[in-house]
Amino acid sequence: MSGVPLIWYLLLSFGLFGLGLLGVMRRRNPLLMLLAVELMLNSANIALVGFARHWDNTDGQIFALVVMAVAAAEVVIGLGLVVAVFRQRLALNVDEMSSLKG
Amino acid sequence: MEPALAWIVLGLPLLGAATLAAWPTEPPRSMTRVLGVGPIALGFLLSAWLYVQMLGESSDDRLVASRVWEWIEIGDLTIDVALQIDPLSVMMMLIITGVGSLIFLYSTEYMEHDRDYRRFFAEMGFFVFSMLLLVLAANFLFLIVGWALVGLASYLLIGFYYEKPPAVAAAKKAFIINVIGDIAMVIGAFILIVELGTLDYALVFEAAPDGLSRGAVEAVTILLFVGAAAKSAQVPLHTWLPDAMEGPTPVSALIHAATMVTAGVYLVVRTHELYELAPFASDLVAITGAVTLFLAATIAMVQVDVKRVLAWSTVSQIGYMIMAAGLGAYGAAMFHLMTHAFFKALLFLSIGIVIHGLAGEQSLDRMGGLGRHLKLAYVATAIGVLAISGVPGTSGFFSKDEILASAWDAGDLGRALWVVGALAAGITAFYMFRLLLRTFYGPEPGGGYGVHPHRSRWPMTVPVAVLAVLSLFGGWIQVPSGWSWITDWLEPVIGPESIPGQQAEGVTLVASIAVVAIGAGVAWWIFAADPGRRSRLAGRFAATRRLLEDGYRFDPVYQQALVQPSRDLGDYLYGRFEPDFIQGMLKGAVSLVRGGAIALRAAQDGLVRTYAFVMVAGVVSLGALLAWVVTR
Amino acid sequence: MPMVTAIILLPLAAALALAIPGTSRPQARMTALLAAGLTLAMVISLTVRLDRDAAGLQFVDRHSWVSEAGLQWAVGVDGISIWLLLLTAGIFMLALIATAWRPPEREVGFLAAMLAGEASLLGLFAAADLVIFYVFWEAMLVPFFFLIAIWGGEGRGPATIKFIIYTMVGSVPMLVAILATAFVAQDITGQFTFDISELRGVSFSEAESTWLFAGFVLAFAIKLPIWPFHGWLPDAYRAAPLIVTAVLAAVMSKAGVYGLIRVGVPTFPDGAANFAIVLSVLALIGIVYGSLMAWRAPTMRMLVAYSSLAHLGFIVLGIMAFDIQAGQGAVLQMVNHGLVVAAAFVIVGLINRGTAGDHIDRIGGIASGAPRLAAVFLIVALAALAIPGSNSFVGEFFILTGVFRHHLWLAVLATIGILLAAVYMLRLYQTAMNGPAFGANARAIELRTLDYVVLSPLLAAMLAIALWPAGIVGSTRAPVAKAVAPAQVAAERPTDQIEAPVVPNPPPRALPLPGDEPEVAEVSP
Amino acid sequence: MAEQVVFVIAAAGALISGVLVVTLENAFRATVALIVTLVSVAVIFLLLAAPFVAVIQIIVYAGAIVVLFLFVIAYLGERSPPGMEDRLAPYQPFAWIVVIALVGQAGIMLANSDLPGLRDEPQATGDIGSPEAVGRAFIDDYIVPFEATSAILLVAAIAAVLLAKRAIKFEGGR
Repeated sequence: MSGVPLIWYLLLSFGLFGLGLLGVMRRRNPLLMLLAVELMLNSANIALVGFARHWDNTDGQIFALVVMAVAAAEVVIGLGLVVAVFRQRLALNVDEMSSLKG
Repeated sequence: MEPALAWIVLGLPLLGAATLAAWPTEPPRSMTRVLGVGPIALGFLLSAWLYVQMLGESSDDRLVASRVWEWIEIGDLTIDVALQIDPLSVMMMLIITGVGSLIFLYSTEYMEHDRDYRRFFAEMGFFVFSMLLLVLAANFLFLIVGWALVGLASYLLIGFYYEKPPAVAAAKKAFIINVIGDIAMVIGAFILIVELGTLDYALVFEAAPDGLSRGAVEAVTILLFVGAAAKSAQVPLHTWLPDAMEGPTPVSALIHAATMVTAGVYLVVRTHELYELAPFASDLVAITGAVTLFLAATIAMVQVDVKRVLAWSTVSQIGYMIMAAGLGAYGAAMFHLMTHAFFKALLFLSIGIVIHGLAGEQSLDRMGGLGRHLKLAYVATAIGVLAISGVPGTSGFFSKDEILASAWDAGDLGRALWVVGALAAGITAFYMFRLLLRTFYGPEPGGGYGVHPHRSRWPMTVPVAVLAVLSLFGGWIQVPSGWSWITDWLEPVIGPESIPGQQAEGVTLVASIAVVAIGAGVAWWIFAADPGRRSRLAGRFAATRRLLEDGYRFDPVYQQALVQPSRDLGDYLYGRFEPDFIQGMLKGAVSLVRGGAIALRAAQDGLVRTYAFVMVAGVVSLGALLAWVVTR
Repeated sequence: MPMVTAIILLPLAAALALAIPGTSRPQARMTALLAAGLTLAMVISLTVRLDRDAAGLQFVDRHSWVSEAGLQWAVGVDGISIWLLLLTAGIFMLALIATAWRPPEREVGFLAAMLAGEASLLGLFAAADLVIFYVFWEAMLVPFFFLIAIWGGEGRGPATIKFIIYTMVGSVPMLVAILATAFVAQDITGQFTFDISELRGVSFSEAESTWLFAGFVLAFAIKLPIWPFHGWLPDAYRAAPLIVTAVLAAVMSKAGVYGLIRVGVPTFPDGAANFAIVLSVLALIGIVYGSLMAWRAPTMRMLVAYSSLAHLGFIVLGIMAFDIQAGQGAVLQMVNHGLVVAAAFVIVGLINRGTAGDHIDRIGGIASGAPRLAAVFLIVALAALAIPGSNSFVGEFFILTGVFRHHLWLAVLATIGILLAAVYMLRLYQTAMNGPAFGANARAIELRTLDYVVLSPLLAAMLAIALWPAGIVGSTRAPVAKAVAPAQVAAERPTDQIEAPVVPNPPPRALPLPGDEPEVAEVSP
Repeated sequence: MAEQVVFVIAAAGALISGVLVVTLENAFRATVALIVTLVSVAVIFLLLAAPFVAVIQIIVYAGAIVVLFLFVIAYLGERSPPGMEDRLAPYQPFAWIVVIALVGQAGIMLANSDLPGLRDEPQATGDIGSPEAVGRAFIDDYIVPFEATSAILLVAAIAAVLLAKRAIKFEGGR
């Protein structure tokens, strides 16, 4: 039985992360930006779990689980905001949400 | 000898003035009179008593410094509140309180019609206090204090009619020029403190010969003389005195003729120990005096305002005293100071009777033939004119001749100044007789007098009479080749003084009688012999006349060269520099920050995606930087 | 009883008490007057009990707070600061009386802010520790911010902002300098402290001394202000309520000069010596500039404000001369200027009572309708122009004596300021008081009972100083000598002018004591 | 060998569906693509000896979170992105550049890394992924983060309620 070296998992993780990043930067719909963020979180989880196996240790998995919980919280809040914005009859476009403009 | 007497004399006028000033309402006039004249008259009596006491002392015991409390001790300098009681200060006390009492008495009547009766006597009392402080001070600091306070009193009294803008302007001018003098004296005091560490007369005079370098002593004496020139209206700081005639006539008599303006002479005599160490400064003093006496005499020839004629003649006469002091003839200077106090006070008071009688008229053009109406004023003025012109036998004759004789004996410079002085004596006779003739002789002005010139009551006539007697005979206390009581009396202060030689006395006697006769004769020829001649001559010297009437145009030059540029600078600073530079500096800083903020605001476009991009770009850059640093 | 602490905390406590909502106006008035009066009484009792010959701080209250960080509560007074405390307590007392008599709107808050201002100024003048000094330095801004921003006149908003931010710009470098001083001193002496008396004498290198002094001096220069850092002054003085302007000019302007003589010059002698000429020249420019500005200023307030700039220039000149006479004169002049400028602003306020505006040229001839005011005004004007015989003359005379000793031309040029002072004060007095009467209701201006209550203590103090300046000057000799001695050494002055011993810390070369010889004798080869 | 095959398939699935998540214009389809990614990642977790995490990944992520997304999408309706021109469209290449640069940097770092065992066959591991192991780790070592996470979830729940409530109020309800 031949396993897959850690480096491949890490490369996969980087690839997914890059995709997520690109998504955040390209998307104007906040919903889709959140999806891209999920992508990045998953990529981080891959790296965490990968290192957990590498060091024969549960810690990384614990981190991954915490990340998932936080991701759940984040999605709840994010979607709540999206709904709230929608109810204000605003366009779902992050470019419109620029009251912080200096 | 009782030093407390001097303190009482000093304190009395202040007490009187303070009581008058603090009285809650305008006090009854009788009370004002008592509180005004009383302290000065009492002061005169006490001064006389002090004088008598001092006569009983040996000449070594006549120098007393009376200290009351330590005023300040700062660093290693100690200054006391102390009085210097010696023959010089006693002589000044006698002149101030003596002439002062007479003028105060005169004022009770002269100012009768004035609203601010109380204020007049309060301010006059304050003046007498300040003047006494000036002459009694035992150190330079209190000399300067007295010096400035008499200037203040002079300011208040010149501006007595404060509703009149010319009076206000004249007061301001007098004050500012006197401040220039004060500043010079203060700087002189700095040199003394720095070099000698003391301001006490006694200690300074003791230490000066060894402690002061030649340059320092010349500087100190010149600076002190600047103060003296400002106070005594010597060229080029003389321009305030003619304007000062805006004050009431008794003020002109007391402050701007008899006492305050002669303080410069007192100062030079008081500090003669320093001047003797400073030949250059002494020469400067003498030359300044001579220049002043000549210029002022020429200006006085053409003035139309009676009081201005007298003012210029005062400047001129003080020029004589200053010249004498500069030449080292301190006794002669003090002698002339005294006789001048008599006859100039007399002239002002008798002319004051004329002005009072004409309800304030001061122009010679509106006078003439008054001899018929105001006999006493006429006689008194005539005596004053004789005295100031130096007609033999009068007081001015003795004192002025002594100055000229001393000048004759004082080397080449003295001879040159003698010529100037003698010439000016002739001019003096001319303009004083002009004043006399145009006021009391000749036809009355066209239209006659609106108000009938009224006689005066005893408070005005008695002082005039007393002063007339003093002007006539006051000179006999010091007679050439006879006796010299003034110089002898002052000897403890000024040291033994050489008496002018026979030749000097003789030459001066002849010359002065000649120039006085010529001057008086010319005046008679122009103003009395033929009434039309005056106007014919006036046309011929129009340009000269105008120059003289303008007093050689010192005022416009000062205005153009000093006052206006400073004012323009001030306006520029206030109007341009402050808003543009000082506030502009602030505005610049603010707009720098604001501009930076505006520039940076472009980065805050509010687009989340831009922020994300910038963040990632930052991470990339940092990663690159780290990689570069690690691999380097 | 810790008197100095009590003096600082009493007005503060009163201010806090007034801040309780629901305080009624009479209560507030009573509290404020009582607190200020008690404070004044305590300061007077300290003044009486002060040892006039001692150089160091007396009545010191010292309590360690966070000893690891060198923080402590340390206050005390000496022959210099006692007079500033007295001035502060006295001026604030008069200001509160005037406030209580003619109350502004929202009077309770005004009184509270005034008391807080008094507490912070008292604290500043009594501080014996750099941190305490800095805290009060900044705390001072808070009440004055409210006093100008809430009770001010036209243009108060921008004026307040300018005042506060400008002052902060100066004080932030000071905070840095305070911290740097403590750390650098720790490197030298091995002891971490902010105590002013312990930092005095630390042997900073010349570069350190210069930079640290520069950090402090900017704050002082802005607070004073020294030309050209006076940009905030005209606006603040114009916008503040008159009582506040009087307090600003009379008391707060002393904070900067006090900082110079308490902290700047004694602690950083080398730096002070390097900056002496620069600061003196700036002060000189300030004298002439302020005088010219005062001469041409259109309003009475501006005239007095700019004259203040000129007078403060003299004080700076006196301190930076590093001369005992000049220093003593400068301390005396701090008090004099406080008295005179307060009285001048009171008089401006009285005149404003009967005039439409503040313009000098639009009024005249008040003297005929208000002779008593004219008399008092004349006295104040004369004191302001330092006529010989007045209290200000004593101060300026000895300041310039000391300056003359070292920088002849500075002193001679500074006398231009004396001349111009006569010019502008006479302009103010004569245009307002003399000439034909117009533009003013003289009856409304004439002095009333309250005006006497406020003015007569000021005039009495001026007279007392004029007659017996030794009363103040006598106690300043030892502290001033101690304060300027290090700078005198740094400026290489002749030793006969230096009165106080200068003890460098650490000593230049510590000699081994007997018994301290190395235990192992060197083995000779 | 089988493991490698599974890895390649799962990795390819994750990457391809990831690309779809990022590129699909339709939000519904993008979310479905995300499900594929999540399942692929769960497979990866299985390969990494983390069965418990993989299960949670399916249940929480694919089950709860994605369903939440779908609810919201259904609720908001099929809305095409705003018709207005994307202002930042011209700058898209810069986004690509930085992302490529970042991933490139990471790759270079990996290539230069000398972490022991990075490129080797993975070692056999003990029991690190079972529910028991994970539970022990949570209870023994990570009790504080565990509780903190629960607090975060609680806060998030409250926040969601508040957000929703305000939205209801806005519509005129209670």
